[in-house]
Amino acid sequence: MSTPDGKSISLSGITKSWGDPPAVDHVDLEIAAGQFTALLGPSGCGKSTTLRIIAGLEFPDSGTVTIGGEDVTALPPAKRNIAMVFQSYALFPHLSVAENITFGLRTRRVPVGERGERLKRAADLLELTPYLDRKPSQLSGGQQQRVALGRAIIAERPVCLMDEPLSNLDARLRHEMRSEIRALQQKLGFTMVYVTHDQVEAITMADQVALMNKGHVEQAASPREIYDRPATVFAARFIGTPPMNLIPIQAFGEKAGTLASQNYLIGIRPEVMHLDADGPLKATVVEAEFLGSETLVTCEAVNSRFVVSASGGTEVGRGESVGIGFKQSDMHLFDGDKGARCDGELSAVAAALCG
Amino acid sequence: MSTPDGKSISLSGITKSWGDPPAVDHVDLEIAAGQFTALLGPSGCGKSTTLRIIAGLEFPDSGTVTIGGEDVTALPPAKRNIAMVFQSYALFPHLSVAENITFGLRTRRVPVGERGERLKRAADLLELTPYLDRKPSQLSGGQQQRVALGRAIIAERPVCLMDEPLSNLDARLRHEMRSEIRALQQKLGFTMVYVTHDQVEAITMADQVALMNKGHVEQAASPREIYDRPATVFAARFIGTPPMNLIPIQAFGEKAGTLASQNYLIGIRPEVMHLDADGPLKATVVEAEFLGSETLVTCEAVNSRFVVSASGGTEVGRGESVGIGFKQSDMHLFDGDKGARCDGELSAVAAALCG
Amino acid sequence: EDVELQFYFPVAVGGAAADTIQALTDEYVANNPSVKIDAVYAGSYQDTVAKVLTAARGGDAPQLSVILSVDMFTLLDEDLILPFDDFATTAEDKEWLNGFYPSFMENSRTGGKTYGIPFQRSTPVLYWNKEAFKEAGLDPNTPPATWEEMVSMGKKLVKKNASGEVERWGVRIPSSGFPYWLFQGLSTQNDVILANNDGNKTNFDDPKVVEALQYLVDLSGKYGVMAPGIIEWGSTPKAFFEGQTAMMWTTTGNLTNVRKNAPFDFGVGMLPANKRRGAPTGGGNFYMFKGSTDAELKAAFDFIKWITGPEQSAKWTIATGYVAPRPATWETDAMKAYTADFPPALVARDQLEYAVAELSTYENQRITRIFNDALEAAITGKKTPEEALKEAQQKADAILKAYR
Amino acid sequence: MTRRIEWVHAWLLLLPAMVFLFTFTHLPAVRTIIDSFFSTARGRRKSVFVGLENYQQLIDDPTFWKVLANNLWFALGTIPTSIAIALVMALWVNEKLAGRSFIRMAYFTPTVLPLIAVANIWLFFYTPGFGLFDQIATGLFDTGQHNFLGNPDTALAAVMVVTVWKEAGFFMIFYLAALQTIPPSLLEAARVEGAGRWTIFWRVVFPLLMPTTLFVSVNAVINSFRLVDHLFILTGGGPNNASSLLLFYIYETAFRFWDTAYAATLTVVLLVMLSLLAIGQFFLFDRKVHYK
Amino acid sequence: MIHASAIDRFLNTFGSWALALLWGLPLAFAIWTAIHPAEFEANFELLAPLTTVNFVKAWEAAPFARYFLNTFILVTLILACQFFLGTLAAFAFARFQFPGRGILFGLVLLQLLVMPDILIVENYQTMRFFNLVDTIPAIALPYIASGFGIFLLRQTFMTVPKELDEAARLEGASTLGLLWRVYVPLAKPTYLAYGLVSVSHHWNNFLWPLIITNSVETRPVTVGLSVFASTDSGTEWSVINAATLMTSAPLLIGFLLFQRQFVQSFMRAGIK
Ligand SMILES: Nc1ncnc2c1ncn2[C@@H]1O[C@H](COP(=O)(O)OP(=O)(O)OP(=O)(O)O)[C@@H](O)[C@H]1O
Ligand SMILES: Nc1ncnc2c1ncn2[C@@H]1O[C@H](COP(=O)(O)OP(=O)(O)OP(=O)(O)O)[C@@H](O)[C@H]1O
Ligand SMILES: [Mg+2]
Ligand SMILES: [Mg+2]
Repeated sequence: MSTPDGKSISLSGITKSWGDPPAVDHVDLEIAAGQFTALLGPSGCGKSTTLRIIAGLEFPDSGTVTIGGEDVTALPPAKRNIAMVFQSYALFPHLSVAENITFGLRTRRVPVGERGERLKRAADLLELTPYLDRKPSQLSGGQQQRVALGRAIIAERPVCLMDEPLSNLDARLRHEMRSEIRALQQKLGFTMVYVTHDQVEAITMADQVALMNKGHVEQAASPREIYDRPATVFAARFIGTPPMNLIPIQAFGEKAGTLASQNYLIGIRPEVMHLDADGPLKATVVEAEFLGSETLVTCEAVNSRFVVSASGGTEVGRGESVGIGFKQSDMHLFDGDKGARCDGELSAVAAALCG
Repeated sequence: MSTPDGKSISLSGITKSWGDPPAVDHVDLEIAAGQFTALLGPSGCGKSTTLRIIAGLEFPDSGTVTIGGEDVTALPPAKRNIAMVFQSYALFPHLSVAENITFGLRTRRVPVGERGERLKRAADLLELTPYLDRKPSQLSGGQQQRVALGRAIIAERPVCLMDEPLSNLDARLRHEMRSEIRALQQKLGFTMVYVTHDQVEAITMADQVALMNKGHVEQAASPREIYDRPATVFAARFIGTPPMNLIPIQAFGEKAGTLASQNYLIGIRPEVMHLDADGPLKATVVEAEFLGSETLVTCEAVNSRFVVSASGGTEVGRGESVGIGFKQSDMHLFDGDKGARCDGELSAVAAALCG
Repeated sequence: EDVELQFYFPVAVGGAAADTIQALTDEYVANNPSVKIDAVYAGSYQDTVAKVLTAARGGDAPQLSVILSVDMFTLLDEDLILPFDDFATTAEDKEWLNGFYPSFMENSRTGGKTYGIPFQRSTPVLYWNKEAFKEAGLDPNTPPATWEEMVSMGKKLVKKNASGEVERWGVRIPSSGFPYWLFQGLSTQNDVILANNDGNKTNFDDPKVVEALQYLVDLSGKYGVMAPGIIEWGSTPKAFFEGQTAMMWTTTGNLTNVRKNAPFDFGVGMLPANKRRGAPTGGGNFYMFKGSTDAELKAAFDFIKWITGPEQSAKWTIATGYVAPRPATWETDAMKAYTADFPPALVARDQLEYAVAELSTYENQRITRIFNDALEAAITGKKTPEEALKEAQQKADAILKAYR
Repeated sequence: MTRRIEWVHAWLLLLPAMVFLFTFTHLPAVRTIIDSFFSTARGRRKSVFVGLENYQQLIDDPTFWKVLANNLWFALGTIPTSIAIALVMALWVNEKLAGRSFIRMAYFTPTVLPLIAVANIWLFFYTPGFGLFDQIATGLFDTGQHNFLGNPDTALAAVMVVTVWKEAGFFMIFYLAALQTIPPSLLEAARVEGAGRWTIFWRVVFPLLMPTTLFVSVNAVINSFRLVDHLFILTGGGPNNASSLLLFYIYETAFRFWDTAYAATLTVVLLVMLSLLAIGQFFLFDRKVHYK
Repeated sequence: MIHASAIDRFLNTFGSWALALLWGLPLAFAIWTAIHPAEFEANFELLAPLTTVNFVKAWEAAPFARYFLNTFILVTLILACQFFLGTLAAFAFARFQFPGRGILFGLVLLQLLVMPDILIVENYQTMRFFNLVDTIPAIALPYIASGFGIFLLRQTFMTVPKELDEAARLEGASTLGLLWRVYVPLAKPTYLAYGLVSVSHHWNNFLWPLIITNSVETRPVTVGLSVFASTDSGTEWSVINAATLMTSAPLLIGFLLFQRQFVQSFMRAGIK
């Protein structure tokens, strides 16, 4: 499959509201050509709206959208040369699967022969070959979503937008599709903007994750960066399964010393904590949840709860007292009032607690 | 909230087909009263259909359904005293959120006062309080699904059926809802049948997981059992993220010896494998994927690929040769032809390979 | 020089009429190659007027058309039609013009000019069921000759079942749609005319009219020989065939129908007399329209003259049952053979002697509507005959004032 | 989305239809309104401006008031009945009942048969004595003859029966189409919630059919002023105008009395009334019944 | 649709049949009289002799073969134009925002109210002006822009999910492409329903065709039918019903054949 190279996308000062609060609120975002960007965030945070503004399906109240350096803020969707997969599939109920997938090719008068070939490849890839003659209503939810995916993939546009395309697929297929989409995107080189509320998807697939919350972008960075150095309390809480524990400094008891007067939150990921009777943190086991490869132990210390990810075979009883250890370098520090990361004071705090 | 106790459900010999192959094929399933059973399986395997047969929305071609010991095969849904959450939400577009949630209470003439109280509790639980007066079309996808959930929860029936109720929620909310649904179910004691294609959901929530494939039940057992002793190759491949590696015995090279003439598959979970130059398995690194808390290393040995879950910080280069180690007790053995587990020969094979 | 004529005609007695007109037209055209006639079937009488007037207002009137004789004043009022006298220049033409039954001409002349040529004309007659007469002990060959006889014979003819419900009525005088027409039979018999010759004055509240209406009302009320309420015109023949009534008043146009469908022996007679014999005429005349060239009009005149000629008009009468409008027609061999075979056909002709013009005035449809409403109100007992007619006369006066 | 290019597209799309609408509906209608302020042109008397004289005549015309009242009764009697029957029909036909095709066919025939012919058939049904209704009534109860059409007290009702019969099948089609678009999962959800047929109908199906009900009722209102063909055959408006309706009266005035000016005046009244009713109905409810 | 118990089911079946029989009565009567001699118009004897004379008589009364052809051309022409004009206009009203939208839509609705019969004289003049009197297009023209059709299609178009529209736009569909490839197929049930209504209405329309046409080559079947409908000599039910059956047979048969597709098209168009 040949394709034009991806194009860069840039949003600046995008605001859109239907009421109060705005659905999208002064969003600035730079997406490099050929880059895979995931819009990640909780339900209702404005991901779909942002995507639709890029597509031209909504017009922003203010701000500009440029694609490939060209200001497209006022262009209709058809002129923006993008492909899109909708959250609700948006399959044409009167067309067969094959016709749905090749819809765009037909509108652009791609010759029948080429259409057939591209259809075959897309259908094979998506395991849809046996269903090509069916109508969407005769497919299961997952199959429907794959058809929608097919329609976007086959278009080979420089920009592809996807709105939670995998949310109805089962784990195996989702895992496969994740790699396939990613591989396709890299091979064809188009720019991808991908909406998801699944952080695993975002982290595994994206070059850049734009984490959204209440209409604005909390942090836009590479997955590793966002995982290693969450910029805000919200980012820390949102990324990771289970997410990073944010433990008020007071939970460390005496160790906190004078720091206890500050509203500091200590961030430590569950997977870097271990049960260690000598650890700096003393707590009581509240619950242990077996997950197969690991066991999540929920602990409580001075009214704050946190989770420790222990190995699958660990057996701890409810109410047991445990000590928890972690490396000083795995600590993060946040200002509980501002919600922002404060790296400056980190070493001092770390020293006080673990020292 | 008060509730009648849960009722047991039993399916025997249930078959339903719209064409070939049947959507549901001779399914037998026992669900104890008050138990949480997850129907898990890939897209199109017949989960929704099975659930709809329990609900009475489809009638099986053959077989019987009993609820609480009573044969309900021919009863209409209303007489089965069940609650249900639909995959497509099935919200009434002309009713407000509040009216949608209390729909069932009104049909059963629950007094206004009680209705209001129960609504309030359900809405608080589902974070829907600000939206009670909106119409479903004014909600985001996730909000809509929560309304559907509310409608089922408020009903307090002895049996509750849910068809992928969380698939459109973001990770945080999904995680919370998972615990909440589970807690509610345990508190109220109703019997839950829960369709999902997300194995994490199934494993963390369910007392019993019924793993389905192509219309039949592959294995119905507790999550631990299904994780620890997958009964079939399908179950082994389906459960676990990433799933269990199934490595043909030939990949072990000379170690396989005469066993190499048999079509044995050695099952080992990625998380119990570790990079170990002395390990019994020699392989080449194909790819390494950073996932935050872990790094998935894909390796290849004699044309078969498998994944090793290494710790987050591991750095290996593509093409590097590695040895892989694992404990003998973590091995599973399957007959590649029949697809079934063969514990009988396990010790002999294990001895040969690791010995 | 070739001329092309448009000729609209209505059909009120079923499909055969249209074929006959077409056949006659074709015959004429065959004999006069310079004339082309486009004979256009134009629906019912009502539809035909509508079509002519619409076309005329659109500037597209036909050259000739058959339209109800009573619409003459309306057409005059619209200034659409031409007097035939201007074309009847030769002596032969004049003789032709004077060769129609005078009672038919009453509706065709006004102000000393002839605007309509009788063609598709009819008159009501009395049909009776001879078997029913026999059953009631009456002479099957003698119909009632007077109003009194109609009542007394009618009483004998009424048949009731065990529970006292009427199974057969004595007589049936339809009153739906255009009740004035058959009522005009009664009023004429009571020796009164309903409107003057100039079409601008009516006599609705004349005591003799009231008396006639009272008689009609009494037929179902006091005497109980006729079904109460409005009696449908369309289902009257059927009711007669079904033995629901022993006598019926209806048009001669029904002769063929009754002859074919009555499952019993029947008789046809003149309407009964009171102060005198009497019946209205009815049906359609030929009209010629303004806005055509002289050549066209000349050809149209010639065609009308031809088609009302004895041979042609005999064919027409035999095919449809309409009353041939000229004595000469009755003298043709074809007619003689026909009447010899079916003597009842002569009744209508004989009755013409007593016939009068059908009610016709300026704004004719509106005036008859007013009169119909009054009749219906009286028949259904909503008003007394006197009240109803007085009111009708007032309304009619209000409209006709403008034409005096 | 209110951009210039959109306007142009929209207007281009509308242009062909609008040209024909204007040529054959609006311009003639405007001329009709103008005519209502002039006297009728007769061949010998030219049409002259008479101001509101025609309207004065209308107010003084007892027949007008009579037919107007008749028409209101007619509307009241036929609109709810035909809509209710249509809905019931659609619900029945939408279910898998035995002989569904036949039933659907039977309900729909009135829409297909020409009204003049049908009116003649009903004329037979209503005929006293040997008409079908009297035959049945006599056969079953031994009652006497009923002159439904010839009696001023029953004529209008008899005409209404024919109208309902004619209309219901027509409206059924629209309800049927709407019923088919209701997502089955909504009905399933309601069933699971324990709602019976009655509740499902009133709380789910009926509200979801509201847009169709609006559409159908607008049409029913219009038709109640428009369906008069059968009057020509059944009663001719009689006896004594007992069953005459406004449009029938207009028709008579225009095409029997040829009083075009007065007919135009009556038409204007009819149009104003219908506009108020139908367009009002539409704009009032359109917003409320669309949820999407 | 709604699950029914056995009794419920029985009552419904019974009710629907009763109503169907009642509704089918006039047609049944028409068939009865048409195939029996006239004396059985009011006598429903089981063993009454059958006859075809009524049909023969009806058929011979007018050049029906030609009239059928005219009617067929007429309804096809009207329907095609109505679909075309109605679709374009309805689409504009359903999915575009533009100044004058409310007023124009009001004007369209107005056409629902204006009785074309009342405008006959004016329209005749227009036809004469265009020199179209006595042509089939003249019968069709006043009806081809149908307020009813535009209104109906607009309602349907408004129910098309917005995402489908958006998906097609993104795929590069032009305005007309979008209309033709997405909206029209999705509105198929409406087209069918409307088509049926329009065809049966114009098949049976009488007065305007009578007035605007003069020749056999242009007149529709209803004009032939009217020969029997209005008679001085009483209603002949047997012949008029034979003629009615003859003229409406294509419609009745069409509906019988179509109704399966009718229902199927609903199914196909319905989004599950
Ligand atoms: N057309 C609309 N009219 C009014 N409000 C809207 C509309 N579309 C979205 N909203 C509101 O805007 C906010 C953001 O919606 P959006 O669909 O972008 O969320 P999202 O991040 O995609 O959520 P989800 O993960 O649930 O799909 C929500 O509160 C939603 O209710
Ligand atoms: N009404 C129907 N008519 C025809 N086939 C159907 C129907 N419903 C389901 N099927 C078929 O039956 C099979 C099982 O469908 P089902 O909806 O139960 O799958 P599922 O396990 O719920 O899948 P998913 O996770 O994608 O929702 C599928 O192949 C589907 O295409
Ligand atoms: Mg979204
Ligand atoms: Mg499913």
